[in-house]
Amino acid sequence: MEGIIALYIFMLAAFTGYEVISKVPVILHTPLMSGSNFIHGIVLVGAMVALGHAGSKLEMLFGFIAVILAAGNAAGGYVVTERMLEMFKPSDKKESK
Amino acid sequence: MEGIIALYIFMLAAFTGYEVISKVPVILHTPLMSGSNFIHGIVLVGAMVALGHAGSKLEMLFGFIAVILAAGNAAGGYVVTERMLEMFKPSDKKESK
Amino acid sequence: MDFMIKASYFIAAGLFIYGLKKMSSPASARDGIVWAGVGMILATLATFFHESIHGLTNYLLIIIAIAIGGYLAWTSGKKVAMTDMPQMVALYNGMGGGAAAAIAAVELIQRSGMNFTEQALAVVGGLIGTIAFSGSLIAYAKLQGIMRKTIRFPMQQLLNASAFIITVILGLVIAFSGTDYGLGILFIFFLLALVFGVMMTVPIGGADMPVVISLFNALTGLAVGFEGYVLDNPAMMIAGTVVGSAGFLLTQLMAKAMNRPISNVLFSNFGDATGKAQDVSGSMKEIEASDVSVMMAFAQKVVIVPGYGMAVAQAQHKIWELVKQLQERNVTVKFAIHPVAGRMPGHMNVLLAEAGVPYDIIYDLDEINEEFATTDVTLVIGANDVVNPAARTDPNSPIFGMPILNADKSKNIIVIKRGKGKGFSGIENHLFFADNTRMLYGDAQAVASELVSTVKEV
Amino acid sequence: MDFMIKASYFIAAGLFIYGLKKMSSPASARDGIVWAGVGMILATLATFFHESIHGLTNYLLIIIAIAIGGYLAWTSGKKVAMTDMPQMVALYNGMGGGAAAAIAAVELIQRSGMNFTEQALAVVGGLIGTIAFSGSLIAYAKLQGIMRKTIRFPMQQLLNASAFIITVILGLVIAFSGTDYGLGILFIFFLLALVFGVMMTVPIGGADMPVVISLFNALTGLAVGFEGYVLDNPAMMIAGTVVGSAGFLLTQLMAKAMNRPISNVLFSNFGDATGKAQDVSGSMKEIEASDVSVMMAFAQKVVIVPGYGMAVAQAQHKIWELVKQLQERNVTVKFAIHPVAGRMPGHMNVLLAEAGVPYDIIYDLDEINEEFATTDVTLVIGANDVVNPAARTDPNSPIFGMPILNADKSKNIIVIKRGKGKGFSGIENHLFFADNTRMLYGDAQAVASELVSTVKEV
Amino acid sequence: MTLKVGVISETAEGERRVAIDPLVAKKFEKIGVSVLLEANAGKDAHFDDAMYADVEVIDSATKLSGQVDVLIKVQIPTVAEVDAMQNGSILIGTLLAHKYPDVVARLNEKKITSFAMELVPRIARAQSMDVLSSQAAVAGYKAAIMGADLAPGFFPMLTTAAGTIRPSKVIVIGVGVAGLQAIATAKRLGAIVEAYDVRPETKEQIESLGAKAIVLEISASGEGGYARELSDDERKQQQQELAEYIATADVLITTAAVPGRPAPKIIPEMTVDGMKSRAVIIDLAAESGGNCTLTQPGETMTHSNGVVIHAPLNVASQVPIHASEMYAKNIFNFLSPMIKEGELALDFDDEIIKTSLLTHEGEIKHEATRKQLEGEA
Amino acid sequence: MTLKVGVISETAEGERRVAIDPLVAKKFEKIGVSVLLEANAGKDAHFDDAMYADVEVIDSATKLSGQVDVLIKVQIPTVAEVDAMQNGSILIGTLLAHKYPDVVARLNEKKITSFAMELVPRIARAQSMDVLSSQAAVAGYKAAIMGADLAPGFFPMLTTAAGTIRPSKVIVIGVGVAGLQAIATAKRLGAIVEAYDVRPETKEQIESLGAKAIVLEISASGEGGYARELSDDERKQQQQELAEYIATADVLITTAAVPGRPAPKIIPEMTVDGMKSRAVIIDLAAESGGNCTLTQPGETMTHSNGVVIHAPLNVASQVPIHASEMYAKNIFNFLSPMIKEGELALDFDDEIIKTSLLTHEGEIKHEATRKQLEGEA
Ligand SMILES: NC(=O)c1ccc[n+]([C@@H]2O[C@H](COP(=O)([O-])OP(=O)(O)OC[C@H]3O[C@@H](n4cnc5c(N)ncnc54)[C@H](OP(=O)(O)O)[C@@H]3O)[C@@H](O)[C@H]2O)c1
Ligand SMILES: NC(=O)c1ccc[n+]([C@@H]2O[C@H](COP(=O)([O-])OP(=O)(O)OC[C@H]3O[C@@H](n4cnc5c(N)ncnc54)[C@H](OP(=O)(O)O)[C@@H]3O)[C@@H](O)[C@H]2O)c1
Ligand SMILES: NC(=O)c1ccc[n+]([C@@H]2O[C@H](COP(=O)([O-])OP(=O)(O)OC[C@H]3O[C@@H](n4cnc5c(N)ncnc54)[C@H](O)[C@@H]3O)[C@@H](O)[C@H]2O)c1
Ligand SMILES: NC(=O)c1ccc[n+]([C@@H]2O[C@H](COP(=O)([O-])OP(=O)(O)OC[C@H]3O[C@@H](n4cnc5c(N)ncnc54)[C@H](O)[C@@H]3O)[C@@H](O)[C@H]2O)c1
Repeated sequence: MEGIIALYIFMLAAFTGYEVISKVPVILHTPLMSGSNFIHGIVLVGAMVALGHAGSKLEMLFGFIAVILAAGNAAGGYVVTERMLEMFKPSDKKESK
Repeated sequence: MEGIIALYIFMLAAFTGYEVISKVPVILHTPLMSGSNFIHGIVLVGAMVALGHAGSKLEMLFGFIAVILAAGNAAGGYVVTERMLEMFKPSDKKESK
Repeated sequence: MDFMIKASYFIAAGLFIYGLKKMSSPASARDGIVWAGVGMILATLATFFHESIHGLTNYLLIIIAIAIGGYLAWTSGKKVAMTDMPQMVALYNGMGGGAAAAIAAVELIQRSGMNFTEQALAVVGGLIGTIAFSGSLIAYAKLQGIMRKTIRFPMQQLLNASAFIITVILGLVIAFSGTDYGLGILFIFFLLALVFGVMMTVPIGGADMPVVISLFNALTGLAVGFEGYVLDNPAMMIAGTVVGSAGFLLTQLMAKAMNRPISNVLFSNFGDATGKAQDVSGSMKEIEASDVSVMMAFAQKVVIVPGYGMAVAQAQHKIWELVKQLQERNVTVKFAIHPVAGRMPGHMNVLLAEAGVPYDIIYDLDEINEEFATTDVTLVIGANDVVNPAARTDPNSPIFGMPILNADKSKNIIVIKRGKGKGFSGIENHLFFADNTRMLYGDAQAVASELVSTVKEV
Repeated sequence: MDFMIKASYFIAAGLFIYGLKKMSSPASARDGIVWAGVGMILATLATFFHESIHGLTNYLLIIIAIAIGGYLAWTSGKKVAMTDMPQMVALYNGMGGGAAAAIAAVELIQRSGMNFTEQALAVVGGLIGTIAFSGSLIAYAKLQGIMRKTIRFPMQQLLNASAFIITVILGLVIAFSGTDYGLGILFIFFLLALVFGVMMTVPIGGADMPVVISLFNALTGLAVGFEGYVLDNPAMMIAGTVVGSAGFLLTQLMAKAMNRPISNVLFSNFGDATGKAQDVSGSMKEIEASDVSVMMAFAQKVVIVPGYGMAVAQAQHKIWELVKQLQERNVTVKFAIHPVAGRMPGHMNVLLAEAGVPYDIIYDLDEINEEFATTDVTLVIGANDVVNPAARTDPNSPIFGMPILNADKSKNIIVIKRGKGKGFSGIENHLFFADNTRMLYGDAQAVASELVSTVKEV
Repeated sequence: MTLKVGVISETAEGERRVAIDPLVAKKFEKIGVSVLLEANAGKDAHFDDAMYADVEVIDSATKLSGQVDVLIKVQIPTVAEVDAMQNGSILIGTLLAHKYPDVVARLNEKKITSFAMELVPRIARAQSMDVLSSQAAVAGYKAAIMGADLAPGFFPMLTTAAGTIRPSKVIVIGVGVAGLQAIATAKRLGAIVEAYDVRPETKEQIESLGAKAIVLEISASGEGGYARELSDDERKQQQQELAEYIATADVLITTAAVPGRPAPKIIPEMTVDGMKSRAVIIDLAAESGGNCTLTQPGETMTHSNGVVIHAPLNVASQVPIHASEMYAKNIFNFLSPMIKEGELALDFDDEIIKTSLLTHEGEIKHEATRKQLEGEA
Repeated sequence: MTLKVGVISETAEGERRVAIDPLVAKKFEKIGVSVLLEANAGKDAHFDDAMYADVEVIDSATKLSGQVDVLIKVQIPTVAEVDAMQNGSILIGTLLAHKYPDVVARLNEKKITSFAMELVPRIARAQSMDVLSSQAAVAGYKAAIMGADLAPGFFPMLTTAAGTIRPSKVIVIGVGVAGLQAIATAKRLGAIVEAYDVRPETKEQIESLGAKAIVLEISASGEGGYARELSDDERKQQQQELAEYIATADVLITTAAVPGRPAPKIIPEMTVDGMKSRAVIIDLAAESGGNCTLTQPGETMTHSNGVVIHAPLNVASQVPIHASEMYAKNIFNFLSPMIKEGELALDFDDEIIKTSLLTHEGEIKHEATRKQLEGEA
């Protein structure tokens, strides 16, 4: 990919991340941290590719580690976030609008 | 540019535009419309390129028209927006915290 | 050089987003346009060094064109009256759409080796840009009073739809035929698009024009974004798309503020306010609490007119909280108590005292009636009869002759009530239909809480 | 196929953004994580068809690795106690950072024909990812209680800085040397990065860990984004960058909520809460309004003890507003009035009546003292002597023998006062030092407003 | 010659009000009317003669009455006072014609044009002339104050080192202008307030003051915002249902009235018997006979079980300053529209004038009064 | 044998309180003390004998006094009442010894152990026994109600069709317990309230009730929460500065007192002369001579310029129910710690007992009183 185009994407993505968070209430800080932790679990995709085209044993080793870690990131991130967000279940209590 | 990359850019930009506007108060509707009108004045850049690499007379004619119109868009859009926003001049009023 | 140009475009794109973001908050809006302006200048200057520009003639033409277009727009924009702003926006927006269309035309005429995606987007951008162009000009003409009539005839929508479909088919033909299309078909394509833009706009009434202009603005943005792809210019892509998406959202918000779906504005031919404004009955226009908050927060002077509804809702504490917040922002706030507001002498006094409102910001009718003319926002809370102008104007009204609070004289009037309930005397209130009145529906206490929390956020 | 994969990535990226957006509002947060999860699954499945994956072994390895990592993380995440969540986030985040670093390692070992930008970003991503990895693991160890000591020694910061600089220099060497670098230097580079991550984290105290974890989270995001570029994977680029930028903002917000600049958290070694809590004399522990709001909003029963400070601050209206909000959430709220609260008989009654508090939720000492034991949160507002346990326990105290409100018997006590001011009788109050007491400093009216607005957001 | 408006001292016993206060006097001067004032007419309302700027102060009421075009009074004049007036001049006041037929007869004889303020119709435009409302507001406020003063206990709740005092309960019967004001004032003082009226629309009004409405099964709304009279059976049912509530009251304020009729007897002796010994009844309806059967208008008596029944007359007069100010303002709002460029210009088709006109050019214009007088003759 | 506590009717003129209310009587029974009550002792406070459950009602005060261990009174007994008591028994009441030396002498002769409630020290633990505070709170409330009742105008602001009524201004001088309560009550009624006290810490207290503090240049805080007396010069300066504020008042409530001394004369005739004719002064300090030089304790008089000066005595007695309840509670809180398992167990080292003890075993324990009596002897 052309570097400048990547730059555009980085800029837009950064702006998007900033905007999405900027109005968040304090009680969501921790769940959001956890949620975004899950999202960078997409590194799994990269790890799969890296392991997938690994040639040498060393590469394979690192690739294997990468996938394990990445899978842990994704799976663990999801579970933990889901559990934290359980308390925001729409209950009988009135939602703040 | 690769089409899929363009799609990413379109998506991110669209999301950005949406986010930026989504919490805007009614009194800013018109100024914002005007401001975004100014921003698509960037078409001037394209018009310049189009006229710049125009070959035939017809192309030149359309290119010339394009630049005039685009320049009008940019210049007019700026002036009008600036004037509308004058009423939001920071006065002696306290800023919200 | 190429890198510098690209960097400039990159920075410009960033500045546009940044500027737009700033423009979306009242406190920073003015900075926003300036930053966006800086981006524009940077991008324009950089483009002079663009590799694909060649030939002195072309350079000269560019400079001349910029000078002409820029000068005319700048001067006209400078001297136009504030009340004529909307049509100027329409005009400049139309120019942008036209420019995008002209770029498409140049590229399509030149057949400059585009791949399919590029060619298709050139066509789509050209179509959209052209519609935005001619449509905006019509909108301009209508608002400017050049074109007074709202043309409507039977089967109009059918005709419009046919025109649109034919144009789209032509576009498809061009897009799919590689470089095999002739100039003729191109000409017809653009012509039809122009005509369609005119046709879809003429039946729409003046009051709906802002919504329509916003829509065209979004369309122009899209067109610019697409042409940006054709020219491989990410700054145009981003700026155009951002404006496009922001513009669509804005259109929706504006339509909502008028309490109508967009489709209704565009197709039903219902919203003909030119006709309507002359119609005495008028309509009640709703408003959101958050917008009222912004209005009040940036006002110099706010007058609050409480009535029986405030008492019924027991909203006095909330209202006083709201007032304290406004005062913190240096807004002058006064309470205007009508002699017979409520259901007993001094009803409002009792409630305001209960809430702790100090006496020195409470004014009675004689003291405050002169002041409405210099009031930015009058907030009417559950009052009805006591602000009913019929008492002054309509000799047949049962309340004729009763002195009323001249809320109608102030610049903006916000009325809080639950619905269409009448007051004690059971008559209609024309104040609610006035141009500068907005209705904020809901129980006074609930609405007041909402105002309290939204003012905090302004 | 290629198109399908790309399309899946595209959709996944969109879903991530959409999910994150939903997660930023309490009402929709739960949907958010689900949508993001859908994106993740889509992207993962699509990747199995990725062209660059070759060889059955590799496929098998991938599946095994996913199974191991996924299973362990999933089960551990499921069964961990709610109170241990923060360290789990640290752990998983460290894994993500490690994965990014490992990817970098693979690519750098493989020397897979990267151009300069790619190679540079691979190095940077590797560096950041490694730091996030080891740092997060230390954070995990600290919170989990595996590593109890906060290691500090003189010149520590200087040492850390040196380590960092050396690592960066090595990285530069690798990035600039094309394919000419040896495995050795790569090894040292990663090792140093690992060490630095540990070194920068060990001196930070447990109380500051959430901020640090958030920072590492942002770093992991960045690393993922950079490796995404290396692998030409826009979904990774976008997801990583979004998380990176959101994470930095979040870090800042969290530090601000603790009333400290980030630099202070990272470098000053100031925030050592472990050491503090063991101090026997007891200390006053501060708390944020927003946390008090959450406590109260999710409580069954809240008792409010107003005192002279509420009168001085004239906070009664705000307090009543707060109570109404809690009531709306089905929290039982009672006011406990001490016979001599304030400065005159019935002082509190007058104020509460003014605010409109109905009599039936106002209780006097005899009626309510039994109830404190079953109270989740007792909110003491500008009261001091009337909740001073010394009256029961310390025969030498001037207030010994005075009946007091047994606020100290309740599960949590929140005390609102401006500072360390004494009450009427001028004596210390041990209640303020109790384990289950938290101090919420500020003028009672200002604090009450803050509570009102933060309760709304819960 | 400018129009002359005159004000003389009120001679009725206990009457402390005056028909025009200094502010309104000035307003009259401003529209070109000269005001004549009997010396010390405003003294009881704390308006010294000196406070009336530009007013001609005249020693004797007789002298004054003989030279004014319009004589303004609070209460109906005596026959002697009427005698002192010019033939054909105008009289404005609260005339309560049915109570004083002889005065009306004399007014008629002297061809005096007399307006009874209590007859002003209750239309929106005339609200500012409505003396019934303005004086009732004063009375309602005062009733609550009297209740607090006579009660042997506190109104508000008070948590003190010497125990917690429970708030008093105040019950208001009859929620017209006076009743609402009494509710508001008692609430302010911290009492628990409940109120009852036969008209169902009062429920919302009671609640709009933060008090609790007592809802019985009986309704009796009549025309024009007034209540209609109840049938005997209905009244009995009302009494019984109410008695249960009233038994819990510490202070009972009754204001129920039906215009032109004796006040409904809502509180029979039995109900009083059921009340607490500490209870106090303020019967504002005393003027028209009282809502309580035990009420002795103008007296304060203690019932056998200790309940004090206070039945004050002319309560507004006990807050003479503001009662006078409001009365004067009512009069001004009534009279000033009839004055065009300093001259009287009566439009006898105007609803307000038509309805409030008692006698004019030797005719009794008010139906009920004419019938009453003719019946007599 | 169980301890017997007796309560007899108050005989002082106008006194409506009773020393024990039914609730406290029950509390006494609960801790094993039997209560004897003179028939109808609580009648004026609306406590019928029947309301006292399990209490022995006795017809004659003399008979009763002769058989109780502890006699409880509100005010000091007469010499005759003391005579009826058993030798060596206990008396509790507000004894104001310096005013009644003969009674004290007789108590001493009969070796009666007497406690003067007004001498209970103002320490935190004794707040619940503080009769000065509890009765002052009642008086402060009542003063504001009296002010509202006597004032010829409205307290609150009222915007009506008949004009806007401006709120009254109430000024409170002396911001102790009674003053604060008066401020709170007047504010509730909607008046604009300003207040003044020599002790500077009252400023914050005044503001904590939402009223405005008047700040002069003079300060006079003394020890133990009481005020010290001012020098002549200081007093003059105070008077002058205050007079300007007072001139704007519609109701003036004065409660300034210096314990054991005549009330400071803060309002000289000159100040009253400067007041509005409609103004009303409620001089709560009348008991100790009044804060106004014109005050005639127990009387209501009208000054030459129309200002009404109301100087009620024993105001708490006008709210007899709650004043009695609070007094009784105070007594209970005072007496019950001395009772261990139904027996009296006096700890004469206890600060409260020591300080409030007037006579004991034939000795006058209160310094000032002894000096006064010995000086006499
Ligand atoms: N002051 C007196 O002495 C007195 C005595 C008798 C009669 N009046 C008469 O009463 C009238 C007073 O005028 P006004 O303007 O105060 O009141 P109004 O004309 O009676 O109007 C009150 C308005 O409040 C709205 N409302 C009611 N409850 C509400 C709630 N909970 N939240 C929000 N809005 C609510 C109603 O509309 P929705 O139903 O749509 O919400 C209604 O239109 C005059 O006509 C006067 O003549 C006065
Ligand atoms: N009720 C009576 O009749 C009466 C009469 C006389 C004396 N007293 C005595 O008064 C005391 C009453 O006890 P209490 O607990 O009500 O009050 P307190 O013991 O006097 O304590 C009041 C507390 O409120 C805080 N405060 C003051 N202004 C504030 C503001 N604007 N915002 C937030 N906090 C504020 C002060 O701490 P900061 O300065 O740190 O903020 C202070 O510690 C008792 O000792 C009682 O004996 C009572
Ligand atoms: N249109 C106007 O502008 C205007 C002006 C003034 C008053 N009003 C309305 O007129 C109403 C009556 O005014 P008013 O105060 O002069 O009334 P009033 O003095 O004639 O009567 C007082 C109240 O007694 C009630 N009552 C009568 N019989 C009763 C019974 N048997 N039991 C219980 N209650 C009984 C009546 O319903 C009335 O509310 C007011 O509520 C007011 O809203 C309207
Ligand atoms: N420690 C306790 O628990 C406790 C108990 C009760 C009262 N107190 C305190 O004692 C104080 C006095 O109580 P009190 O009401 O019995 O006092 P009080 O009746 O003796 O005096 C009333 C007020 O008059 C003021 N005063 C005296 N001379 C004055 C002058 N020349 N000008 C203006 N004001 C003057 C005094 O400052 C006092 O506030 C109260 O403020 C209260 O806070 C404390």
